[in-house]
Amino acid sequence: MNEILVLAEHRGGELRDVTFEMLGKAGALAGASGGAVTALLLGAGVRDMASRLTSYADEVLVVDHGNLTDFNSAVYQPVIAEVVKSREPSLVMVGHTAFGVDLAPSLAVALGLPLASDCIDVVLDGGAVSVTRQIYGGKVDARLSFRDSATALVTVRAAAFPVEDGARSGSVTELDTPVSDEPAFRRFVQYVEAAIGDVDITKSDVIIAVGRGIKEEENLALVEELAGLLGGVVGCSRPVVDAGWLPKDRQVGSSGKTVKPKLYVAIGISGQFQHMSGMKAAETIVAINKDPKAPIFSEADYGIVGDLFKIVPALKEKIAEARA
Amino acid sequence: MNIVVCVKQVPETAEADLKIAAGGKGIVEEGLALQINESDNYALEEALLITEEHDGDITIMTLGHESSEEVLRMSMAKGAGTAVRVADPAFDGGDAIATATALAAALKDVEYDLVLTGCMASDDGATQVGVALAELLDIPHATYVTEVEVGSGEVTVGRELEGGLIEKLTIKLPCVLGIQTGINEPRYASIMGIARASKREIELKSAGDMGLDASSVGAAGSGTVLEELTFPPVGEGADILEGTPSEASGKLADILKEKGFV
Amino acid sequence: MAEKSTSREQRLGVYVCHCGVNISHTVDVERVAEVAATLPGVALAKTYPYMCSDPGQNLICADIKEHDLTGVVVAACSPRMHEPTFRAALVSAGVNPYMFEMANIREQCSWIHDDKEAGTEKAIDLMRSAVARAGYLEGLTEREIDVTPEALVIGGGIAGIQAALDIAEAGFKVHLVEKEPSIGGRMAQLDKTFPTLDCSACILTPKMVDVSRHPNINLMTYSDIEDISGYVGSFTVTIRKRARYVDVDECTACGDCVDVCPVAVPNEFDEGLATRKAIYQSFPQAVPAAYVLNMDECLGTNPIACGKCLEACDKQCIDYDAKDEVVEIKVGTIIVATGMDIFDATEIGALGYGRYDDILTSLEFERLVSAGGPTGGELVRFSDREAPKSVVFLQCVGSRDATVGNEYCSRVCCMYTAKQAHLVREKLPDAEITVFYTDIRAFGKGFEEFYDRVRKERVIYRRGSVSEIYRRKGRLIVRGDDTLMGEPVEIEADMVVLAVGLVPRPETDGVASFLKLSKSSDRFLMEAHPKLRPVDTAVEGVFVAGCCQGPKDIPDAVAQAKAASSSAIAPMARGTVRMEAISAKVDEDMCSGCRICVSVCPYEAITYDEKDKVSRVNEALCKGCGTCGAACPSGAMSTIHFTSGQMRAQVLALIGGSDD
Amino acid sequence: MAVSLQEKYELLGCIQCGRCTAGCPVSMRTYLNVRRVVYDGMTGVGPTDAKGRPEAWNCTTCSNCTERCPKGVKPMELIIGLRSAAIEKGRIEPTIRDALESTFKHGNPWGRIRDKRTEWADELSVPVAAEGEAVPFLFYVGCTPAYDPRAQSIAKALVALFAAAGVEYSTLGTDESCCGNEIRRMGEDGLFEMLVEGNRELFGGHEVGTIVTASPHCMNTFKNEYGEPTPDVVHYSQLLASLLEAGKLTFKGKVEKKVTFHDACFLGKHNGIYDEPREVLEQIPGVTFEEMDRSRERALCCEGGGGRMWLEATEERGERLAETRVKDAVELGADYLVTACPFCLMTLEDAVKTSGNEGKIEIIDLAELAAMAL
Repeated sequence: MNEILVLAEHRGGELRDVTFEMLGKAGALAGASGGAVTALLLGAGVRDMASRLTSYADEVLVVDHGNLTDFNSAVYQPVIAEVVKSREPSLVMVGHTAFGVDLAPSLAVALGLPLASDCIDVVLDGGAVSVTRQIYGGKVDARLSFRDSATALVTVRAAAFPVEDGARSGSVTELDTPVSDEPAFRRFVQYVEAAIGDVDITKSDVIIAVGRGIKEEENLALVEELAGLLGGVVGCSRPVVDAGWLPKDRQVGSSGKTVKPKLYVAIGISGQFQHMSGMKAAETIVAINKDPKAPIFSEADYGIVGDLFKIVPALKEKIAEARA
Repeated sequence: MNIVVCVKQVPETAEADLKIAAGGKGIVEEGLALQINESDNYALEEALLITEEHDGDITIMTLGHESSEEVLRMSMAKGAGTAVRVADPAFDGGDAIATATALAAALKDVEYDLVLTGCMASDDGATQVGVALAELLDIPHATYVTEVEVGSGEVTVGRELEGGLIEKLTIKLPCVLGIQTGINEPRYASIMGIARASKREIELKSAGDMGLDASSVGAAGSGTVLEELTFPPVGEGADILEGTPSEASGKLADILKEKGFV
Repeated sequence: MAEKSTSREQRLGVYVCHCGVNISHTVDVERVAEVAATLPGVALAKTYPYMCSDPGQNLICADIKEHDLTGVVVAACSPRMHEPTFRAALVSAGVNPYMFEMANIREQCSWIHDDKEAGTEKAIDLMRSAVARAGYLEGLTEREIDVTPEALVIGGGIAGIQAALDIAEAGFKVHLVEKEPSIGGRMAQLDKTFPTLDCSACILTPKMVDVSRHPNINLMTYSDIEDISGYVGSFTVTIRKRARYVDVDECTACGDCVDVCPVAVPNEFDEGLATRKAIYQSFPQAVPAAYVLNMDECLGTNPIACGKCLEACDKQCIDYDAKDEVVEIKVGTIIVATGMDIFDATEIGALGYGRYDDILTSLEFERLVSAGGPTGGELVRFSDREAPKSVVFLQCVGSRDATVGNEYCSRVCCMYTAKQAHLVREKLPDAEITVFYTDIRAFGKGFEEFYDRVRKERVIYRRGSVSEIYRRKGRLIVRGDDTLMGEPVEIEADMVVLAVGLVPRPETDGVASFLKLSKSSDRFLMEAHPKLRPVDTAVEGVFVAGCCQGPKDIPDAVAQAKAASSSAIAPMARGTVRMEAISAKVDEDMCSGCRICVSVCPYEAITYDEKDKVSRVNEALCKGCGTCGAACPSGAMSTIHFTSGQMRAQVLALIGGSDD
Repeated sequence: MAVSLQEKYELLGCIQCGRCTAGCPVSMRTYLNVRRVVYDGMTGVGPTDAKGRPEAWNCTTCSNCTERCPKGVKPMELIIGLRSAAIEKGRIEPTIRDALESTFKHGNPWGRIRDKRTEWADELSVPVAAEGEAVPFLFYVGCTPAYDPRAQSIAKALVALFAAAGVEYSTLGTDESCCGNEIRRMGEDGLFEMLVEGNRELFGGHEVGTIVTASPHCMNTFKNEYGEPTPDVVHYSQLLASLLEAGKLTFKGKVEKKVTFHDACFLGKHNGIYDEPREVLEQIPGVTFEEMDRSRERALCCEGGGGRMWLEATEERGERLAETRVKDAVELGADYLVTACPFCLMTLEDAVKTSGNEGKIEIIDLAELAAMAL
């Protein structure tokens, strides 16, 4: 194992958590195998960011160019490909994010690299990389190895690894890899913030979140009553928004809000990782689900296995009693 | 505007008690209902909406076994004009890029302005095929797409980023878009419609038909190798409150009170 | 099968009618005639615009004489329409009327087809088969029967009363049979009559009295028809005069017996809104003006458990031992005037009738507003004896309604509802009055004018039907649809009146089965022809009058009664009737005595002669229906004028077969 | 060429009397005007599918309109036809779509997998017929009593009652599939036919003699829409009444409650079963039974039929009928409002909450009540 290359991801001038999570993991892997951790940072005017990365990597490669201001896989991908080609790292780590999934498969095809996506664990055994990823909505873990390739490409699930303080002191290397103009075939227009409604769930200490298990829009009333009792607000997982029962700004998860309330009650939510990545930082997590094998229970502090339509009304009663 | 929609038939596993098959490399699919992959269904609907507004034909394409023709018939019932099943034992066991390779070959002799896929398959969760396909076809792409607006020679799309942010892009046609769920409201295919569609022809394309070497697709052509399946450890974190709904709720209410939430 | 005459011996004239364009627009009549001319036995074939017209008939007469025709075939309309016409023409030309055959190329061909080519082919086929049969026709002689100069009128409502009076006035004896203790029928129950608002009793009572006094009328009330047999001119009728236990001739209707009778039962005359005693008079104007004791309700006479009425009767005209009396009479003609019932509104459960006191049928309402009714004409609710503030009328209850099997319009409800709404207004000047209707049928003389008048009396007509009545907070909620507004409505009502339709009386069934009368699909008695023989029945000598034939108002019932009486008088006045020569005939040599014919004959015209072991046909009773001929296993029974040979020739011609 | 609505549903007999609208339970609380729908179909001016006429989805298929039409027009069938046309175009509410897709995939409209169909019986010993085994007497549980946590207690109560009466029965376990009653009423004719075919084959394979259903909806379609020959079908209330009459079922317990009964449309209006549930009620010791004003053929619909369990009314304008019903029962002073239909049970129970009558009255199924008295 010579080098682990981690693609640093940033948006709006901020490095994203997944970058440090990957660098942390890369550091652990490198420590065990004696390899080096390299961060690759593409952007415009990103020197400050680069210096933030030095404590996590042995070397920070920077391609600083005006055309790299905003993420655009069409511009990023050839630059990254060039770097990977020239350095031939053993492992390339890209965040399994909206950026990463738009980029990694394209990179894999362009370079003929094997790709394992959405990995929750990466293992180095001798020179061989193997990964664990989840399938069937998190119900099953799959372990994958890579067929003889000098470089293995993986995308890493956000929040799969902890962020730890960096203990390295890497150098910053500016690369002069050529950067193309933004191509006419794919042009960035703008970022649009989803409209914030009357409730900002990120500000609430108590969130009662519902998922597919609520079955019908009219059943939301049940949850709203519970939220009212606990002085909280109602959030939800993606299917509830897809069904149009709650606005997008109530969605908790990777494509919605990340929340850190004191109490998070997940009702009828099985706990897909996309959802859990948005709420796992809550202080106390309660899960109510009829499937005892639902992944949400692995993240929850307290769980009740059973039918929400029986439990929630009972809970409302008990809370009222406890209050009285 | 001619559109190709690539779809996948997947087992419905949300509620099922899954079992890992002997050999540890697959799940027991017997007894599981098969259906169109959720985001693919949205992709199909998006194609239907676009052709309803801008004319054009829809070709529905899948790589899968004979059972997946049900998905093709359902798609034809909804309005797809042509159906193609990329079918060959050689494709078995392929990873996402191997699958994209086969689909790209199948698309070679199809005229299209737009290729839509779901952004992710609910079974393997790879999130790769659409983007890889675009690269193989050498056309632009975008994935996690939640908005599509058709312009002249290009589309303006919204990509869903983390934290509720939308990235707006314009992309030249032809291109591949990976469609995210919730972009529209998929319609229903009636059983009568499916029955009528079942009389229509489904074009089969084998590796040989498309001039693909068997070693470049399927398990043989995959860069990743599935070693084994296991069940993730569950419930380690949660303290499960037992009893009747009333009893369990009582315990929870006490805990919440103790913690000052009540 | 051997037949005496063959087609070769006949010289037939074939006449094809254009019927204006009724036939000729779909049938090439000239071609039909051309083909006819080529058929064996046909001496000549012609067409004519209107065969039934005088010139048409004259043409036939002239040809018969000139060409010495033996028989005539007319291809035109239905024989039901014009067979008598053409038969008469044959008679006038000196040919036996039974040497006539008709092909129906109008109803069975031109009216039901569009394609002229095919229509012509079919007309030719029909004509050809008629000609084939005509070749085998034989001249027949009709019979004459004496008529008993007495008539029977069944039913003592307004129609029966009128018919009986008319016949009696014409000088014939009439037996008027009524099952109730009094004549008067439904009309006696009504308060006012539309559109003139005459007092119903005021105009009916004089006629009732006339009946009781007329020397030619034998009135039998409280009586049932037990059997009728025979035929026109000679019917035998068995009548059971139920015991009244009160001597009609002696009773003066003083009322002493009623005062002491301890039994109270619902008064049917008042539609159960009031009670009467077990000994009672139906209503004050009853005819005969005598009491009747209902023994089923009486506390008991054997041994005497009560006996108070007998004690109270000064004239001692109560006889607990009275017995039913069965009489048998002979009459020449019969008028059926058995009347109607009202629709049972409990059949439409959703309307809540029978569940809520303040929902009335229209007939109950008549009794309620009648001065002789249970409240003396005061219009109050039964639930609280208060005058209703809001009265809602529902039209078409049980009429025009397939869900209860009554698809017909009852014809009187629109107008009686208008009248009743008027009566409410008269009695309760401030009440809200609403009428839910679907269509208003105000077609009679003075009807539309009356409807106009009632509307202007602040009666709100809302177009739309009511589906349900229920109670909310003590008030009736009438749930309807205002179809003009396009909005469902709920109206609060204190009283609801259901305009119930008219239905056939079950008692009519007995009479109908004795007389073999048919019913139309509405279950009322069927007339012989809906337009041209509206009071005749298919049974000769039997006529219908009033609502037993279909719903009608008083003027129509009276008019029909007068028509029926004049029809019934005619044969009596003539003294004899001619009978069709068509009847069944037994070949006694072939008859095996199996008696199947006896059992299948719907007219009881066949009897089995035990001595000779053969069946015999009573030609007066036989209608020539042919059932026996079809059923006879030994071929002994045939129908004159519809012989097997004739029918076979006709069928073979139609299917293009030969007799081999 | 498509057949016009006028021809297909024989609308020309309509005399626009409005009895359909007048009898329609939802005509005053939604914008569904049945007469108007018929008129538009008759004159050919209106929308030809429920997409253009969303109020067609408000129909509860109680059948009042059809039962009461004096001219034999079948407005309910017309409305179902409008839904069918919308379904053929695929343009239906997602909740209906999901119910239909679930029925196609899993044999139930509740989105639950087939494997869990017998979950309700997990802790009971309920006989399940082996493949090909003859089933002279089948307890057809139905999707809602099988899957819905509230309605499951109907199935459980029935099992207890059968045991008490010594009824020998069997179930079809996870092989049981949706009866299709609601599917037909949602307008999915093809799926309905598929279910009929499948169920007939299933019943045939088990030589089913008699079926007792927990839901009147299942009974209705088996009895009236499956064609000949089908097994004899009874609703459990009929079975219980006959068991009581034969002395096979006796109540040892007592239920000292005042109760009233809500007639389910598919039991009453559709099938004329009014007496049997009352006979059962009246034989339960301690029960005081009183009728509501609107009972039997005038009973108010709960709005749970015709696919409405999977759909909210569009453009509501009045009180929910189930709430009216609950209020009526509360006014009567009943402790229990008894019904014999899982949909009624659920809609009425919901209405107890929404009308603020919690604690004042309980909704209970006849089977549950009877089981309480065992």
